[in-house]
Amino acid sequence: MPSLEETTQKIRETAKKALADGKAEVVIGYKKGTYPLSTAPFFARTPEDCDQLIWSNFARINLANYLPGRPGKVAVVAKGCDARSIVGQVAENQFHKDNLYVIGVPCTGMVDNNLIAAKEQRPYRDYSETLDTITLKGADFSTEIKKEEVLRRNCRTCANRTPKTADELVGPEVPGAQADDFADLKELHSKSPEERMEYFKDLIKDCLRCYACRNACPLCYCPVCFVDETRPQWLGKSTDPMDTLTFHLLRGLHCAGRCTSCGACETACPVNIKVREFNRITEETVMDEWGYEAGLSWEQKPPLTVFQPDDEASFIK
Amino acid sequence: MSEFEPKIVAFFCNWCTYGAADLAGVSRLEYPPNFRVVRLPCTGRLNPKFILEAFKRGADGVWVSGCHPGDCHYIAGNYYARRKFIVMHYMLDSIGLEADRLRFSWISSAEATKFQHMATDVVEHVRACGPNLKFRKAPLILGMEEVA
Amino acid sequence: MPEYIVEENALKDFLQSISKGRVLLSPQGVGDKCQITETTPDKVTLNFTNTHISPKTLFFPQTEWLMSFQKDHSKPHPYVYQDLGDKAKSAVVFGIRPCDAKGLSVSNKVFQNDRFTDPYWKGKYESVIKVGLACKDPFPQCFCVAMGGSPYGATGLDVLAFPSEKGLGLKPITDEGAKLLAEANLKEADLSSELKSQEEAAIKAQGIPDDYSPIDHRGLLNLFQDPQWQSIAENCLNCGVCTFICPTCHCFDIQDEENSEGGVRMRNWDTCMSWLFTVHGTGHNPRPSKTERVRQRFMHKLKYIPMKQNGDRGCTGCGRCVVLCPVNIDIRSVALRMSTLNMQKQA
Amino acid sequence: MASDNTVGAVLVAGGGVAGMQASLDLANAGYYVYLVEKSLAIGGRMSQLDKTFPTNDCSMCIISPKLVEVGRHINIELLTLTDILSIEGEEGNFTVKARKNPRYIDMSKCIACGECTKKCPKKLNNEYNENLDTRKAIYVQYAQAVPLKYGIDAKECIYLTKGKCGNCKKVCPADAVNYDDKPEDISLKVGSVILAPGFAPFKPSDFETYRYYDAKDVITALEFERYLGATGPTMGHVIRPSDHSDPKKIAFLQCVGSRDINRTDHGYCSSVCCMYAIKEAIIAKEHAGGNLDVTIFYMDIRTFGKDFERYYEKAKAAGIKFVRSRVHTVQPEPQNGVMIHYITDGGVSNQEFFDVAVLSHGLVITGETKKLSDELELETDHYNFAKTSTFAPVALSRPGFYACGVFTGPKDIPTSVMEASAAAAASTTKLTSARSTLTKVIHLPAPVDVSGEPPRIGVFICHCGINIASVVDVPKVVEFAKTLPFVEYATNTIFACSQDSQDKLVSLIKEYRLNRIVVSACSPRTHEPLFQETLASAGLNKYLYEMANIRNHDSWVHAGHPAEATRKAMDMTEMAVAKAALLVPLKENIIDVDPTALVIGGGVAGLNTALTLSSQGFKSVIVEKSDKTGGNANRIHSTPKGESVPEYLESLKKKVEEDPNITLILNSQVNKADGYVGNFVSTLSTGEEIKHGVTIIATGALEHKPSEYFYGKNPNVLTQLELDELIKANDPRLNDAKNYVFIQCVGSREPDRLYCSKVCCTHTVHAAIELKKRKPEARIFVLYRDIRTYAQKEDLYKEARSLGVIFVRYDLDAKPEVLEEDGHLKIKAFDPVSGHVLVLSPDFLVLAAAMVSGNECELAMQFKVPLDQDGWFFEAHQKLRPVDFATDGIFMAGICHYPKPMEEVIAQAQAAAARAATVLIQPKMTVGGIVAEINQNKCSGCGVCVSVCPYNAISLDDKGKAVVNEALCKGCGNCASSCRSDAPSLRGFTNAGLFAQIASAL
Repeated sequence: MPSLEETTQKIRETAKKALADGKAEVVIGYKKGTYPLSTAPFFARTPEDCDQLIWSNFARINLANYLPGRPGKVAVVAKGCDARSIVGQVAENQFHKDNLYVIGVPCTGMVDNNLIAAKEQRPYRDYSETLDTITLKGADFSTEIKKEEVLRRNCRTCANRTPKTADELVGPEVPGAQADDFADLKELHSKSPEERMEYFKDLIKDCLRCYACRNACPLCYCPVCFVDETRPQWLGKSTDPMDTLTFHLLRGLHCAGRCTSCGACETACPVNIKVREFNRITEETVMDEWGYEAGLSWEQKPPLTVFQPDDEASFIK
Repeated sequence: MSEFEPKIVAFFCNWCTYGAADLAGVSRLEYPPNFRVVRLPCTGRLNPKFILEAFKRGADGVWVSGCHPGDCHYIAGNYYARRKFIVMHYMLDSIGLEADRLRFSWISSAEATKFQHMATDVVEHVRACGPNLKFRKAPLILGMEEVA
Repeated sequence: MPEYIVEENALKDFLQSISKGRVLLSPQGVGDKCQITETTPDKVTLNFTNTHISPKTLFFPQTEWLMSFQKDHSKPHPYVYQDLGDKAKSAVVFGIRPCDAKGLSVSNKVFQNDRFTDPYWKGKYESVIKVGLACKDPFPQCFCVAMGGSPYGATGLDVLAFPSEKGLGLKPITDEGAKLLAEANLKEADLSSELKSQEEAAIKAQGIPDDYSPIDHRGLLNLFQDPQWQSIAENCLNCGVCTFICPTCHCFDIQDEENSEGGVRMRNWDTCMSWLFTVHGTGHNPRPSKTERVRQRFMHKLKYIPMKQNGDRGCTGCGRCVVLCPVNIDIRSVALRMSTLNMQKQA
Repeated sequence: MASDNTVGAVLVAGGGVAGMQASLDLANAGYYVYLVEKSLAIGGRMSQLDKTFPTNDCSMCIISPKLVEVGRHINIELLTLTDILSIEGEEGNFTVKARKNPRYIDMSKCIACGECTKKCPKKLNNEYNENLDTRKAIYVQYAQAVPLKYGIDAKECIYLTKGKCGNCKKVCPADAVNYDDKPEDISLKVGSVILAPGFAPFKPSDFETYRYYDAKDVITALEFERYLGATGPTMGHVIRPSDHSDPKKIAFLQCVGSRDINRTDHGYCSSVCCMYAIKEAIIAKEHAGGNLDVTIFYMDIRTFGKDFERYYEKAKAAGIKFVRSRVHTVQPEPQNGVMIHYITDGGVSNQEFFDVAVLSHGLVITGETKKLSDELELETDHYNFAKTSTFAPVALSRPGFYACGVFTGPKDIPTSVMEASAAAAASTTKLTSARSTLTKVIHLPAPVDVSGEPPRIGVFICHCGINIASVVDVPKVVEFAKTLPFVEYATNTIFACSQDSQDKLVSLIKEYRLNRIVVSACSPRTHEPLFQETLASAGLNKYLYEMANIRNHDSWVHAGHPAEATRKAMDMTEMAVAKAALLVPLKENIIDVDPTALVIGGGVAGLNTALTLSSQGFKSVIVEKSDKTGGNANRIHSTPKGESVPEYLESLKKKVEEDPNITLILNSQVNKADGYVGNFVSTLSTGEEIKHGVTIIATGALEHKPSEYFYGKNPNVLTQLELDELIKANDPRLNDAKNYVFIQCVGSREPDRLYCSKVCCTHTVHAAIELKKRKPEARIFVLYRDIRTYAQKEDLYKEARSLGVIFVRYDLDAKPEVLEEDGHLKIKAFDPVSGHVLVLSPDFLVLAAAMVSGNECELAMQFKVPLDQDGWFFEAHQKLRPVDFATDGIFMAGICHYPKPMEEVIAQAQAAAARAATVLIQPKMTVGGIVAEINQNKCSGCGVCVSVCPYNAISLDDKGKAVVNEALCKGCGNCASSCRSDAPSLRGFTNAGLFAQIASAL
């Protein structure tokens, strides 16, 4: 498995080559963040720029976000999930495949900073990372944390870590993790409706209705989001729990058959709501009903844009 | 009425279930008066938001009914609708809406008795669920004296 | 005014005393759940970083109902909006951080000034006595010093509390604060030198602060027309997290909601990061792209507010946006870029 | 042109599905139609069906819109209760004498409330339910009947027979009963006549073997259909008639009154019984929830139509048993049920108990129809079916007379519909000069511009006599309506639909400057068009109208709860008002139509389509891939009826070549297609660009090249068409040949090609007869799975057997084995009757190779039309729109749709021409109304609307934003509900309007 530095190096080389070969006018990748345990999206336009590109355990944000509507030829650094989002965007005409060069990074998962915060409360000013560990350095301490223990939820169940649809892979393929078995959802489903609703209402009780989840989502590119509609107003804008729930429900429905579990929504949420819970419900549905997983091939058709005459729906009387 | 009378919003497609309801009328088949029907050209017109809006506004139940698969006046509208219903059904079921509050059915324009039975059945099931207190918006507080 | 000392075992009594006849508010919960809530003296802790989102919720809740009407013709004034009134309760907040207190004082000048007063804010802001807690050990995100504040700053506070060697030091800031402490039957102590050395150490712990003063000097138009906004905006998702968690962001949106019985008029937090924030009824949008919106946020914090509020910045360095921005747009870097640009233009 | 005495009107006799389709196609093509129906209402046999095969569509659901369309068509004059007395004259100018029998109900007054029926004391057998329940002497034929007007059965009415009772007149709230109604003789001038008298189901009463005459549990299939029907005597519950218990075992007995010359003289196959038996079996099993055994006793299963074979396989998979045996005795059991005695394939005698025996009775031409044929001097065959030729399949023996449906032979609904359209085309080829001379046009006042005005809503609450008012407190609803926002005026009315109420509505609209109208009355499904017309006559846009159905959905079903019903009526009115306030006038736009057709494919179908269009005065361009026209027909020797195909083809090609309206482009194909109905632009491989208003796809099919049975390896193994070529060329090889073996279903009815090629059985039988006639001593074996010589083609099968052709059945799991020994063919086949393996050494082995699609994926993509899983072009509706694509303006003809014999190909070609003519006749087309529109500011260009539109009405423009083609949109709203950002909006059913309804419902 190549180290972070080796991957960084490979990304830089690939990016420079993509610029030089005219495959792209800009390479969208990650650079080191200004704050510990972070990266920032970076738009490299010159070979010198490319030297700022890095690979990190904190490359959480989904760079596909920057594609819809972007003019010109673009290369983009993509993890497995990001590459799947890109497939979705291409299928939905948000970006033309001819103008795209996907630099795929086989990924071993990204770190959830909240899990780190739970392990180390003392203030730290510096840190270092390897592919498998994160080391926090405070005034009088140094704590090493295994990455495996602080992976984001979605990364723990990512079966598609290698971006197979990429134009180029910067490292060898990596094995996928055990796919999400939705065991917790199934468990929840065995409980009473009251308990289920309690769970979800509690899940979103801190929601600020800031819609960061939506804005961070590579599939939420609508010119006008339903939450911003006024006639009719699909949902109220206050903290009414039902309005908030409606927002999350509808977003979940809108992501049905499209969500690639990239986790961008949860990464962006300022109050750490497990936003993806709603998407997981639809993810389970499209998997169970139609064996569908989003973004795995350029040919597949999103499940809500097609039908089979014998689609099973025994709940319809 | 002392007993709880559920309020139910029904979405019927014009060609089949609305027709079945018409025929139920012609045949004088009685059923409980708890529905208010929103006529749609096709179940394919049913935006999931309509269902949520009805519940949010305080409906105790929602009933969606259209043509049997294959009978769609618009060739395939109900096939697409069925996929939406599947996703919607599992979503709402998962988050804890009582399954009996939301009914989907296929009733052709000839099936007046099926319509009657289904209508009665829907009301009974929703009645058994009791008033919708959880899946609706909190009532607006309209007077100062009521403000905590 | 004298300083006071509360020994560790007397903290509860002190809190009991100051919350007599008032609601006691204090940060509760840890990590991302930490926020200021109603509490009791025994639950108050000094061991927290800062509230996860800013305490502006106290005076400016995310949703606030302002007035209502009813449709019933048998009741008085059907279909006419009636004020729902101010629901302020007398309270004391213990443990607000200096950065936030300062931030709220910035908003306070927005909500009440010589031109108008927002009664909903005023009632709540003025009925809460603010006891701040100084920051002895700054966190990596803290940069109050660079923004002209201090981990021991007193702006917007009635009382500043700080961890003293002998217990909890208390320094009255306002008359109201002094009165509060005087009534609490506390031991007076001269803590001024300890306070001073603590503050110096805490300031030092933040490192050498960036110098953002060039922003203040001149050149609003230079700043406005800076082509760099485009590159800052390139990263931005317009997610608005920064505005929602910010102690000085105070914009809101008025909404009416109605049902079969009547309706209410409410205000909800709004965000200038949103496309909808400025869109006109005609469809025209004076801030049509991310660039204008990102520029608005930083110009507002770092240029417009200082221009209106005698140089006080709209950023107090609490660092929340630095931590929570999903794409690491760091206001410190932006401020530095604004400073640098301005100097170049002057040169 | 109309200087001659040609009449631009057509008489259509028979209001079944065929007659209705013919009427619509005629009326939409510029001819005035007299649709004569002898009963109270149109709808025919199809109205009695519960479901239709092979899609299991609800029959009533699919026929209803057609009934309404016919009933409301301004150029179709519906003459119910009418008998034709005589037809004089000649093609172009006939005089029809007819008698309108009295209905005793003033149709203009009857509101179909049903009060009369409730009070009528006379109970009679209900023919609609096959006499399984009762109706009254005053009745409607069925609930959805068109016209929805009651009628009195004069022979049974107590008042009319005895002068007593008079209940109906007393209770009629509309004063519609008129006991003094008299027969009226009328005279109609028409240019041609289409006869669609339909059939009667065979009455098995004479069969003592089946005991239908006395055993309660022996019923006919149509009776069983009524039991299955939701509007049937048991409301869809399947019963054992003797005791009304749930049956556990049901037997279907096939070929009752068909393929039978012993007792009935009905040697023909009724074509539809196998399929309807399978359908009824499937539906019965569904109704019984699996707790039902069904066995079908058959001779040959004839599932030869599109998707039929799959249906058969589905039935087998669902556990329906198929037993190959003609039941010889049905013995009623002492209490209930019947014992069925039969002999199995292997010769073993068997008996089995069943709760119910269903007789799959055939289709019969009635004596009345035969009499009509005789009176009109039309030739009929020995089964009384009207005679037609293969090459003019809908033309009868007397010029000017045409036919469709079962009149000319047993057939299913889509074939009847196809023929109906064909008859519409054929019957008017001589009337072109008089087209549009008799049709009416509606003239409306200039619309009042109400845009920008605040809503001023008028609300009209109908009493419907006592139908609503006896339950709902109408004045209270009126008072409530007055308090609703934007309501300017609210009133009640006794009959909102009566002419004086309509006139009042017009004056109130003017007096109060009302700009939205809400009527709380009955169903918009029946009455919306009427009120919309009234709005239009007041100068108000007809879409500024909303209806609350407080009768069918309220007073009629909540009679026991008047308070709740009143509350509901108020809510429903409020919902309608809330929606109405948000209605906007909808524009209807006019688009130009290019009056040219593009016909793709120059085979028999394409040539006939072009010729038929030409006879109607339309130009067409035929694009043919190869260097000659004629297609597969070039290889065929003669038709099963014995007509010479080469002679026919020669004259056909000559006509096309000489026709100034037809441009033939050989060696070319369509490379690119743009545009939509009325305005297509296609680019050919020759580079030529063709503008056309309609497209007809007639690309044909191919004969499968077998990969088995030594085909291609041994020169004596031929396909059917190859044999035909030898026959056609009088090849000397045939002179020496004495032994022939035919193997059927080569490549058909196999798992990877699960359809019957339909033509091969007849083809083989026809060829065998030909060979036998040429050389009577020839020994011919036909190895088959089921012989499918449907309809009158059964006679050929019989003839072949009598000529000594030997038919040996084989099963798919024991296919014949073909060996080659020293270049000689040797065939081993197991004969299930004798139980022996036959070894045959033929001179020629002829393979009935499947017909396979030309796999026209590219063409399908160019025109955005679908192919089914077997590669056949997929029609808009398998029953009622067999030549249309879902996309307007594109039609199909011939075997690119599905394998079919030449007479059906030609009928479909004429049908395609008729359907195309309904578009081409209009120099301008009106589009718009309730269609979708896209707010491009909200459109992300994701294309979900494009994917889910069933009509290909949405595309992305050059900016990548969606646009709706109003000419194609049908207003289903799928786009509006699928778009995440709500960019599409369905006019008339906007999100805002529906939200307002939801809000006011609660």
